Amino acid sequence: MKKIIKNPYSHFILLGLVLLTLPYLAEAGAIRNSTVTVIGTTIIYTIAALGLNVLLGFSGLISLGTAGFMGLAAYISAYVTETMALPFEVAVMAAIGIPTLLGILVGILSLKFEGIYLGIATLVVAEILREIFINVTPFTGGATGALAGRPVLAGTFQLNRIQTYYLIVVVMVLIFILIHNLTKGHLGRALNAMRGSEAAAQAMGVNIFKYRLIAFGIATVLAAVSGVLYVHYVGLSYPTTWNLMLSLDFLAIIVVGGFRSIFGTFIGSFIIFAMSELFLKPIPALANITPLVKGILIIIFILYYPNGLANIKHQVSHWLVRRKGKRDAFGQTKAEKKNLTRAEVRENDTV
Amino acid sequence: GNGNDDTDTSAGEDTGSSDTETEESVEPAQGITDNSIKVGNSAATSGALAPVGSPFNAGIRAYFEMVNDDGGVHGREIEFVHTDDEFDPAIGRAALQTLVEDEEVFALVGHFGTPVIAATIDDIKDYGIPAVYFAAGIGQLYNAQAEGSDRVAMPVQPIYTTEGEMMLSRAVGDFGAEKVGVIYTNDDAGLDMLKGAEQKAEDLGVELVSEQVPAGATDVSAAVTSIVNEDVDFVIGAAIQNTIPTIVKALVAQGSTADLITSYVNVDASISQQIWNDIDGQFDVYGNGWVDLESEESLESLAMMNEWIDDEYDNNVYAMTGWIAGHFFTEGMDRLGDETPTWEAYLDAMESEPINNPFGGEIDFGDGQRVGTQEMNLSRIEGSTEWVVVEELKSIEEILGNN
Amino acid sequence: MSREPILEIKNLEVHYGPIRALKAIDITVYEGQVVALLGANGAGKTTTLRTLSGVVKPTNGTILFKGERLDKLAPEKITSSGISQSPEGRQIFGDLTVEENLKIGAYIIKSKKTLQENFKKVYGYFPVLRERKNQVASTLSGGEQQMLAIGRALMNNPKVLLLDEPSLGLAPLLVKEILEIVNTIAKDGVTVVIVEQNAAQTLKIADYAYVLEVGSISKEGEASELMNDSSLAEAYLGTVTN
Amino acid sequence: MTPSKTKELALKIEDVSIAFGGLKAVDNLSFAIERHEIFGLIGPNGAGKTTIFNCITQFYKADSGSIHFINAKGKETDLMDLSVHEIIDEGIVRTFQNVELIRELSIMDNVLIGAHHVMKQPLLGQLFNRKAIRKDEAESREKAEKILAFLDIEHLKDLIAGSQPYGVQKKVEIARTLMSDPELIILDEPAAGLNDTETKELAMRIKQIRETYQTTILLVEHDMRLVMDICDHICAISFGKRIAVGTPKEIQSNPEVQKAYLGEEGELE
Amino acid sequence: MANFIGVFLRSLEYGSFYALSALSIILVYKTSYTTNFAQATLGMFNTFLVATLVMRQGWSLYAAIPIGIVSAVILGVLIDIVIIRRATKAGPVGKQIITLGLISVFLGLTPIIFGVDNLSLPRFVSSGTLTIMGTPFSYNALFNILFGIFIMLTMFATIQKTKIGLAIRTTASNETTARIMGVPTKTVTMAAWAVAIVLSMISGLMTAPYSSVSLTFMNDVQITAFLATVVGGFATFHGPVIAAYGISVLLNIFQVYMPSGTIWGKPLLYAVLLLIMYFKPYGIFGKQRLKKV
Ligand SMILES: Nc1ncnc2c1ncn2[C@@H]1O[C@H](COP(=O)(O)OP(=O)(O)OP(=O)(O)O)[C@@H](O)[C@H]1O
Ligand SMILES: Nc1ncnc2c1ncn2[C@@H]1O[C@H](COP(=O)(O)OP(=O)(O)OP(=O)(O)O)[C@@H](O)[C@H]1O
Ligand SMILES: [Mg+2]
Ligand SMILES: [Mg+2]
Repeated sequence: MKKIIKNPYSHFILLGLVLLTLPYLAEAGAIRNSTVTVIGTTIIYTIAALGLNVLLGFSGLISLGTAGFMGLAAYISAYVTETMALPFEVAVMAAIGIPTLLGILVGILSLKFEGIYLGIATLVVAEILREIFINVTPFTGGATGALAGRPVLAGTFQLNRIQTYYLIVVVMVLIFILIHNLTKGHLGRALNAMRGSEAAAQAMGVNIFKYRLIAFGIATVLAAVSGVLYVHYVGLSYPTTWNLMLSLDFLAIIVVGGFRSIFGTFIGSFIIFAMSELFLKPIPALANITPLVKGILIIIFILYYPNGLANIKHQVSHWLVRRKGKRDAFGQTKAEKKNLTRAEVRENDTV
Repeated sequence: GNGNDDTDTSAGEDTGSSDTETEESVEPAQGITDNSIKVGNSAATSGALAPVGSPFNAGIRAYFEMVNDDGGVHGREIEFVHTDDEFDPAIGRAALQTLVEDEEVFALVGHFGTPVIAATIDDIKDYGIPAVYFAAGIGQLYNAQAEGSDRVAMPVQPIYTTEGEMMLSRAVGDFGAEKVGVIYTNDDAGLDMLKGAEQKAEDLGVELVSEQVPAGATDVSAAVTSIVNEDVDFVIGAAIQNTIPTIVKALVAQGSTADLITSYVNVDASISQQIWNDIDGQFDVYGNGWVDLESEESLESLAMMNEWIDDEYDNNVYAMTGWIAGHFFTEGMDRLGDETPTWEAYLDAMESEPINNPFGGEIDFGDGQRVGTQEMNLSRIEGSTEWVVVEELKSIEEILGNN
Repeated sequence: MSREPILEIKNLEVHYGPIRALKAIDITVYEGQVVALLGANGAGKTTTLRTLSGVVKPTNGTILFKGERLDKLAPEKITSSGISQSPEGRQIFGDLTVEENLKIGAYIIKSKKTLQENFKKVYGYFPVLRERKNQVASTLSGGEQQMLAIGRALMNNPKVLLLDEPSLGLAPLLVKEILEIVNTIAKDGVTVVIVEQNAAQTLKIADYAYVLEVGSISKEGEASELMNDSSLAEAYLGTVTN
Repeated sequence: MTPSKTKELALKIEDVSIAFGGLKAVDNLSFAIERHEIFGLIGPNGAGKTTIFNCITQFYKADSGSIHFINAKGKETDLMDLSVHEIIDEGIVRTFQNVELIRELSIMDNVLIGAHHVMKQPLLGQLFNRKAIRKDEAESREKAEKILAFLDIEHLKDLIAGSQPYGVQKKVEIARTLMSDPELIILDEPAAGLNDTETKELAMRIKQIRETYQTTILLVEHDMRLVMDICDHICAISFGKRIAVGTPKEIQSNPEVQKAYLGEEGELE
Repeated sequence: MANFIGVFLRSLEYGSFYALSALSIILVYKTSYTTNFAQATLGMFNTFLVATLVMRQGWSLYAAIPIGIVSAVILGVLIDIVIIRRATKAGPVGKQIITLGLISVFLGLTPIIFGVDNLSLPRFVSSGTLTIMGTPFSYNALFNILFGIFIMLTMFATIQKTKIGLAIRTTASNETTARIMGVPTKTVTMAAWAVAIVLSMISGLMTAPYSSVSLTFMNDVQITAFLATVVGGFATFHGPVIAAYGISVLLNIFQVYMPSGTIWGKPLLYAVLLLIMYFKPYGIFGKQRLKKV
């Protein structure tokens, strides 16, 4: 039993199961039907943000182009399924493959850039993509955007809204598990080393070039998966969606949620994309000032949880241990020590 | 729309749409009780589009307040629910679901904004819920003969392509232009108007040059330079909201003298105020209109609206469009009389005869026509807050007939 | 040597979060003295200096500088009042040149003339810095960076100079030189508080010394006395035999 | 503890030069290190010691000269053909003058990075967390714990590296080098910031490392007690040039070294 | 030729807007070590204030501008004291997201305070056109170019001639140590925010008469300003300014003289900038930061 509780996979699966129950709760009238849709979109954004978290949180490389890559995948998938009328599976491959190649190309460029220079370089790439989205009308539908239907699996199973939602949850859990595997071991350490000290990383045999490419690769694959799910869930890829503000929202997710934390990414995504819809807008007094409230909350979260909301769990355990924990020679408990050092050491991040 | 065959059975079941499908049903559709009708919309009431979305919604609300004050429609008060969709298709799609499935509104009134409309139009058709008035003019809404579930969408505003055709027809029919320059924004409004203008130019065999500017751009001087260099007789400003003042001001600065026509969306004091001093008689600025502010009827409607709406939105065109949306919806309900208000019955009522626009003109949804406004008038800026109508409502054929 | 206390630390307590780095220590420094702070790794020496320069705020206790409360002042105010620090880990401005680093050390100096004199003085102590005045500081060798850090602290004519391990990474000859410089400065009336690992050499130039042990003062006394304290030598100073 | 009589060479530095702008940081420097010896490099500040380390580990590309490494199997490699991250594959690993740790990670995680090049894990295997990968990880952890215990810092392994005292951080760097099964360890001022007691302990550890891990050690240090105590051979340089090579005794009594570096009295006895 | 002169002069005018915004970004970057994404929004907010006074209260532009400056300064001081100063643990990316939060706050606040309608603003020089080699060019445009350059030169002189420049650089480089050196870093940071917001507002006041005062009217300017800071390099103050003018000229040349220029001119410009950035990754005027281990 204890083993199951400790196993991180079981946490992800548990989260997935909880999310899978939402449509039933909606049917039972316990939550709104639209809550399911909002959470579905939130999960989609979580996936792209998780890619950025691997890139920025682990590798220390910033990207302001996430939205561009996500959009590219959305357009490709819409084009392949709707205009070319090819199977969903083909669309998925094309929509992940092409942006990822482009992402790796940007990774090659990234060797030259650092910090904000890299941020703006990726922004420029995304802006070029956005001009393409608007102006290459035959491919993108131009200013009115590209429409897409819900996924048809294996050419026969047309998913409906709820089934598409299930698909999204399942994809999320799988991605969580895979990213957990990748980042908790060898690769994660190499990326961490690269961020912490490029010199030390190289001296320990980390090929910076290779790992930067891998980081960009992972980030774009996830942005692309997110884009594919988006276009088939929301039904439309609209060119102005894929702008700088969305890329900044992804950054906000991982800052608010917590660098290098998978659950943090989910929490952050919830704060940035679902909080307004589910909690603020339904309150009449706040309905008209949601942007203001959201902005203030973001600032407050960062001021009080500079390492992300994912760290609340440390704080809670800190608090619990403090009440009954043993104190060492310095009059501090083990948990306190851990938290404290975490808080004291400043993030060595870029930009 | 490519997603037409995307059927959403699971969603459809609990919405009450089935009521309308069983023939002899006497049950009213969702959102209707003996003394109330619930309708709603989602619109951008925050962010960059708020200057349009907020007054628009205020207009709808004001109209319903007026109706309710008068005892409602056949004893039923209209309840209007709204949620802010931030002009975001993802939020808009969830918002639609809130309205239809959770709030269980009877109809959508004043669906707002291209991305949201594009992302939800198929859902709306799948639900089978009537949607009266779309605050956008995308081509997807245009349907000369709607059948089946396509009937639910009832556009009132002009479709942008139609307007583009109209603008070019004006240039040729009213101003005798032989070479027309189009400065268009790279959003749906600009591109669709360009498309309309191009089609019409080809029909009429006049020369057309076009230059693009980003929507909301600050520097449009390059596009303007190119148009000025082409020595055109007439300029079409195919841009809405923020971008049109920028374009006009750049034309003035670069010494252009050709007259300009722009979209009905811009025919508002807030726009004339921004450019009147700059134009300074260098050329005339015209605008299409589908409401006629000078008729007795319009002035009465306007006075009525100003009475019911927040002072902040007095005389606001976007508020007027909201008012119109409210009117069109109510008209359909009114026509139902004592009949059980089902969706089917409502659609039939809307189609039964043309509906008058409180600000002039009328729309005919008969025979499945879903083409929006087809007649427009022409006004000119003659003061910082003054648009003066110089030509009455006319169809394209009538304008070109003048020629 | 005058018997006026220039710095009085009373009952000073410092926490890093729940970690108690200093536990109610008392230190008195008289004008013109060289006072050494000794102790093992993590004893709290750096913390003491950081509290003196205002970078760390004490949770309890007071610091008086010439009778005035210092512990509530911002670091830049403390520096302006005449206390200068060469911090642990050098903390040079890596993307600035050597000359700019020194100039910023003299930030509070208003007079152009004094500035020139100080440049001359520092370049006199460390000629290599003059040769490298346009080199970007991060590319200096470790020892050169250390010289820069010390030089920078000397640039604003301090009344009290706080040195945190000034000999770290310096070649033996230079270690001696640094200690001599400290001696010279002290003779000119500057009060010096010095933290050093190399206890034996430091005690040679110090007047008075404190030994810190996990945040408390375990011993204090005249430097000459401490040097001959064998228990101390074994416990903290390594086997220093001369 | 004396170097093996056969005098097998481990590292050959021949005529290496590097300049920064007009400054010749290393000037035609040559020296050679025998396998299994502790070799000290000393010299005044700015003499070029760190620079030559950077040249060996390819952080800098020397302008001229050659740097060859002969591994335990006798294979000779021209290090100048390699890039920085390939150096460790030859068995050469270093520490840094200014500690280079990942400050916000635990000591354990920092040490595990040292195993990067010995863990040849394919990406797909990691993705699916294959059994082999898990075994590999567990072994590395065990190894790291042993090394940390050897350096007396095992009890700190879960603490965050960045807030540890300098001395501990230096030990973590050494622990990290040991994870990679090195043949040659390059230490840049390992005793900086340590007090006399700690320095003595470090001296003992370095000797133990050579025995336990069968490595060659090259170090730069200004603490003469340490250098004279543990080095088999010492090379003294000044202004990038070699001024003397020899045993500690020879170096200590070399007048040129005394003048440039130690000071006339040769302060230790 | 006349045509080209016109294109060139107009580019210079817009260049001034971009350059002022770029300076604003650089000032904050150099003191708070963060990219201020709220630069445009804060400029917009204060421009709204001035426009409201002028359009709604009937003030003269010249009476309203000082109020705008006071408001910008107060805003800068407040943002620094209430937020930035407390965000010591947030790290650069965290601070960036704080500026994202500021965007949200001010986008929400502006309609509440100033109403939802877009406003317009008169020019500094209300009328008069001068003809330079056959191209019409307004006095206002000339004023914008000259005034922009004047402000920038004044700033450069202050930064160069006084210790302020060094104080700014050390604050960014290592705040704690800068304070030990006696640099009042808090004042430096606060002043930088205040001046930065004033600069944004001036950029806004110059831009607005050519477009309208809307929630997003400065977004375009901000993106170009970001490009300018990166192409010019964050290391210097003059680099981004020169880059801002350069980008403006290049963009207009592409748009006017290239076929389909108004459609593909901008993407082409972006591609060219990417290329420049690739070969000068620290900006045209920036030097590669050396790393020594
Ligand atoms: N920023 C910090 N966060 C948390 N704990 C700290 C911090 N700085 C110092 N400490 C702790 O405070 C105690 C005293 O540290 P201090 O740096 O003052 O010691 P020191 O005597 O200067 O040691 P050293 O000889 O290593 O320089 C140590 O336990 C150290 O781990
Ligand atoms: N990247 C660089 N650019 C310019 N000069 C450099 C660079 N790297 C090193 N130098 C210079 O080369 C010389 C040698 O530096 P190095 O770091 O090798 O000295 P070192 O012998 O290690 O000295 P220390 O004992 O002080 O650490 C120094 O004068 C240094 O300033
Ligand atoms: Mg210390
Ligand atoms: Mg060195």
